[in-house]
Amino acid sequence: MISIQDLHIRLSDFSLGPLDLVIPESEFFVLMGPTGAGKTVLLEAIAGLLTVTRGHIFIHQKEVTYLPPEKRGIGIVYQDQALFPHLTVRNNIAYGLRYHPNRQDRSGESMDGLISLLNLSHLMDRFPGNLSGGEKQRVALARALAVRPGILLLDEPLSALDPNFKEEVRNALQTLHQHTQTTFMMVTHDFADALSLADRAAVIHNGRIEQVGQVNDIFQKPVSGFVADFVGMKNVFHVQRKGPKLFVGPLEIHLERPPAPAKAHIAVRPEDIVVHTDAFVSNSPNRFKGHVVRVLDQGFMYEVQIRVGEVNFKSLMTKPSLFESGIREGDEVFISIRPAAVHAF
Amino acid sequence: MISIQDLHIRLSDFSLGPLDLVIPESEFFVLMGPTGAGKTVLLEAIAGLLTVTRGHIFIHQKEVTYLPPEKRGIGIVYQDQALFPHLTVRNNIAYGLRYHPNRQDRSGESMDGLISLLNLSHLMDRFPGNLSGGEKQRVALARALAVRPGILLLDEPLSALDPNFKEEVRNALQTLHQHTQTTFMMVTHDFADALSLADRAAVIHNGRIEQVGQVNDIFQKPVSGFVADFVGMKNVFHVQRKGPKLFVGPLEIHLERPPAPAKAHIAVRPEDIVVHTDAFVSNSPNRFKGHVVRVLDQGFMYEVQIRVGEVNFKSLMTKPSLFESGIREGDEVFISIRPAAVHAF
Amino acid sequence: MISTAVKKQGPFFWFTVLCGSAVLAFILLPLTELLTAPSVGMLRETLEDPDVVRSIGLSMYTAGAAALISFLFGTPLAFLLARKRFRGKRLLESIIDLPIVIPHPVVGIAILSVAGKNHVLGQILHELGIRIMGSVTGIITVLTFVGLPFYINAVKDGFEGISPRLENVSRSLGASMFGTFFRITFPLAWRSMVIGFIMCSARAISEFGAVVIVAYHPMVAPVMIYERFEAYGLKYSQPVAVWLVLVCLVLFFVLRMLTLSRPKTP
Amino acid sequence: MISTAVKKQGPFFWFTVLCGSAVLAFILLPLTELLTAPSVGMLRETLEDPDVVRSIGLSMYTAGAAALISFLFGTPLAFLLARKRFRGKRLLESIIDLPIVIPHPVVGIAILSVAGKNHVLGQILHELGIRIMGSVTGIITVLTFVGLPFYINAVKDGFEGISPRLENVSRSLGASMFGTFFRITFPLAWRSMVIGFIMCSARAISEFGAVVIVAYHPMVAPVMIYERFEAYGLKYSQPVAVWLVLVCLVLFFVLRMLTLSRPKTP
Repeated sequence: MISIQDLHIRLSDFSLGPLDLVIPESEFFVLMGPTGAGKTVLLEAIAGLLTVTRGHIFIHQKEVTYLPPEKRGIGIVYQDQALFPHLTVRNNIAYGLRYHPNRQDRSGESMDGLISLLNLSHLMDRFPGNLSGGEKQRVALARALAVRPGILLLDEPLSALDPNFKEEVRNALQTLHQHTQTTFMMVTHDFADALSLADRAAVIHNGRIEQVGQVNDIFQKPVSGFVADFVGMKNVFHVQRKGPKLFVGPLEIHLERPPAPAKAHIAVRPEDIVVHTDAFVSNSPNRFKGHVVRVLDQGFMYEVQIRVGEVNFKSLMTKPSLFESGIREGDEVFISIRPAAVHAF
Repeated sequence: MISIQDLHIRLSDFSLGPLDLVIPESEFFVLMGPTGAGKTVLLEAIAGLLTVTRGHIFIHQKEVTYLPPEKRGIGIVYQDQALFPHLTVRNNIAYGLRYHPNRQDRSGESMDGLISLLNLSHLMDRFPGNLSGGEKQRVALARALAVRPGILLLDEPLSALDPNFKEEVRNALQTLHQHTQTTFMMVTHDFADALSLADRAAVIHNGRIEQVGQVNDIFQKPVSGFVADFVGMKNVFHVQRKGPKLFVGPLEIHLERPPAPAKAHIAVRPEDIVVHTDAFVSNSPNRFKGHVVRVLDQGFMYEVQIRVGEVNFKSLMTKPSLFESGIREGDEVFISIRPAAVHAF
Repeated sequence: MISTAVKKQGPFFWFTVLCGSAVLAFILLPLTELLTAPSVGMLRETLEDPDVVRSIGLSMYTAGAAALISFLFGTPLAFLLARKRFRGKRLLESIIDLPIVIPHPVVGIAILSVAGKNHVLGQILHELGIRIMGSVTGIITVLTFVGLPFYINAVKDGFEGISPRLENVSRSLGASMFGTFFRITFPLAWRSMVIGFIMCSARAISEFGAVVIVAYHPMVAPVMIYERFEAYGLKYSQPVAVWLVLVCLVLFFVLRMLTLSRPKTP
Repeated sequence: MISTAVKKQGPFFWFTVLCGSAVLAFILLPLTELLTAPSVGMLRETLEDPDVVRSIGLSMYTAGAAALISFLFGTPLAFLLARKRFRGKRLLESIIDLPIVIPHPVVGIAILSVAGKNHVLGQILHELGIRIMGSVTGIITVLTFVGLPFYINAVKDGFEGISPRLENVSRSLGASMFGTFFRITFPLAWRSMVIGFIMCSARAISEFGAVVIVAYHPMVAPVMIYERFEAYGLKYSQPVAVWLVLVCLVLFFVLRMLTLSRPKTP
């Protein structure tokens, strides 16, 4: 169990906190957030690699805030694996055992178990330089878990891997979490990883937690404009109420069900905003005429920004469909939004 | 006019050619291709900055293959602008004038015209360090065009710019091409730029030209698997004919119209492959049952790979729609492809 | 609460601090002792000795001349090394670094070996009336030999920091390579040339072993310090040493300032 | 057709090649002349002179000792500089570089200034029976002073090339910072330590001006070369110089090989 109370960390160019967080025993917890949000800082503070300015960190009810890293019993796995290049796989994995003599007898067993669980037995005498990305990451996992840490911290363990290795390591993580009592805390920016691995998650932004809860809830029911934006709802608007009606600027927006009075924002995913060139082919109550102010290349897709009066909408179109529709910047277009696609918060 | 005949360039780690290409007077020509295809090598060879191993380069019917760059009358604009940091904007733009004394009298005029065309008059006494990316690129264009070159080479002039500056520079390029007699040859990897600016284009791959022609033709009628893939058709298959029927492996594929007998490949865009979870909701003649072998995160989208027997299809799904459908790796799914979405070549 | 923020550093940290302090003391103690040993009166008096002023002047002049020669011949070579790839480049770079590792008196002996009358080059020099042994020419030759690698390496780094694209654009606008070098490369690299010039001068001004072989007279400052030490003892060599160290320290701090404030070329 | 492939290089290129050739000749001519001047017989004869062998041995011993001291005290300091950010770090780095710019005889004089009997430190050393003037201890002190910056800078670069994440992981697995240093950092940085050791030795072995002030006797090789030159002339100093240069060149080429084959730590 990890319990963080009123944590503050001040670095020369970044400050984190106040931050409170409780992660129960044996959970698989995911920390999401944009680059520079403080995800790695939080992880390194828990591991004891950074100086805490204020606040408390408890591991299994024991305060560890000012303990050196080697006394905390917390494993850490980095994105770049950080394998010891001068040691064989076997010696990498066994590295920590001499510091845990009371676990030595059991560890022999546990190490064999880990090695077969992670399918590493054929690699034991190789050096890290000759391993694939996925193999390296599996060795890093085995090394961290060989000393049976109470907590395992994972700093984007999947993001530097090639797609095929990514799958391999994701499966390994799933298996390991099922077979150990260790609490996993993983940093990621990939929704697919969070959805497939985690029980609960937190979204962190500017050193503070924006939302914490079940992964699905964060994805479907963002509590703030930032989280809505972070999970891909690019159209977030403040709404005015006039009686039962909702307005974004001068535009009346229809929802499937009227939202609770406390909700002052709506969000729409860009792929739910349909752009037409000719006329009103849609029968949605949310139909507006505007013009294209920008077409942004986003690799596989184009983001098309449409200005309707004072309101900017962002729509997502595939390259071929943009090309076939012939839409260019400056064109007059029509957009429609299904009421069911409008989320209030 | 640029005419390239049987061009070969051998560098220590790359070789280009044989390559033949003719670009008529005053055209706006675009060179597309993946990283490492040889786009910049070709540009630098035309400019005289690289040694040609074999072949000929003609500018306006005059052979320039072994002329030093300063004798070719070819302007070059780089992605990073390469402005002279120790000179003001004015001196950057006027840099080349002393080497073109016969154009000096007219150039005074022409420079003023360029400066007002590119809206640079308020920046003339600033140093490049204080300019925005878009301003820098406009200065680089003015500097290159001030000496009235016959040819202007542009090496990805838009790709390092922020989206808002990109638009500004794209507009400037359009205006400049209309107002000068100069032939523009631009390297880009952005289809939107190619479509909005160019008359004709070439796709280059491994130092050779794969396809050259009208931009629209390249996009809609790729002549090779590589080009099909490059313009976003991720499903390219060799087809077998059995009488009038077409087969990809064991799967019969229906097209809207039967293709010419010479065409041995078909291509389908990933967004045209629709994935269903439940059953055959589509009435397309191309309906197959398979299972998901991989889900790859691609930023805004997921690429879902579906294996049907021995055949792998790639479909593109938005993150929310993937999430809502609950599709995961290993699931059994159904795919359908409209006959109109199948291109033969 | 804030006081606990200073996390206790481990014993390893304090061990490194201890070693660091020892090194610091080892370097600073002799230097501060040297600088504080002579009285202000002695320092002033020393400056009134025309021999001292002449020797420090000669040191600065010969070191400057060595740096100037390095600038003239080393700049084009540094540009070649920064811009071209060719076979044997690493060997060439090794040869340029050779003077750094040759023991100092050996440098002097090696230079005298080619300047002697039983060597072709020595005969040519003799006929031209150029004397190496015991002449200012000889001092400058020796100082150039030891200082050249410092100039070339510094300026090569400077050229490598300038994008060749700037030169490409300049040539596409009609400038020849000479024109491009003087209008673009040189104005952007002058800072690294100044750095190289100072490094070369500093190395040259501190040289003793090579100079003393080639020319005991005319006397450069290090030779004079040595002579005073041999003839009159420590106390009489110190004031001259202080003045020479001050010259070197000024060079050194100008160099540090130039190095640290160095902007990146875009 | 292929012959035209060699594009004609412009005049600027040939100008840089010309300057480069001049520099190359300037460095190589004296050295080759030195190495080829003495006959093989003279070289063999010189090696049979016990004084020569003793002086070269002393040079290697004292330079090695200076490098060893630099290793012991410099390694922890280099680690501190590579891993910690603190106020005054740049000043500290400047102080470490100071010995490079101090004129060589001045280094000797500065060290004698603190070792003299009218300085507290000198009195302490005297009571401990440690003599600097004219002793091997003094030679080693002086050589450490001039060689230390080279060791520290090389090893600092080496430590900076090792990811601190490796040390973080080691500590998270239960190793103290001492244990981490000896099991992880040291095995990965040994190559840069060898490079630093060689650079420090090479600098120390070539020192003359500082040594000759502190200890004319016992005689290190550069002092012996100087003495032979002064007493018997160029011809008799050359064979000793050749042997010393050969020692330095071996060090230099080992260093080059280590530097060029240096692998990147992952």
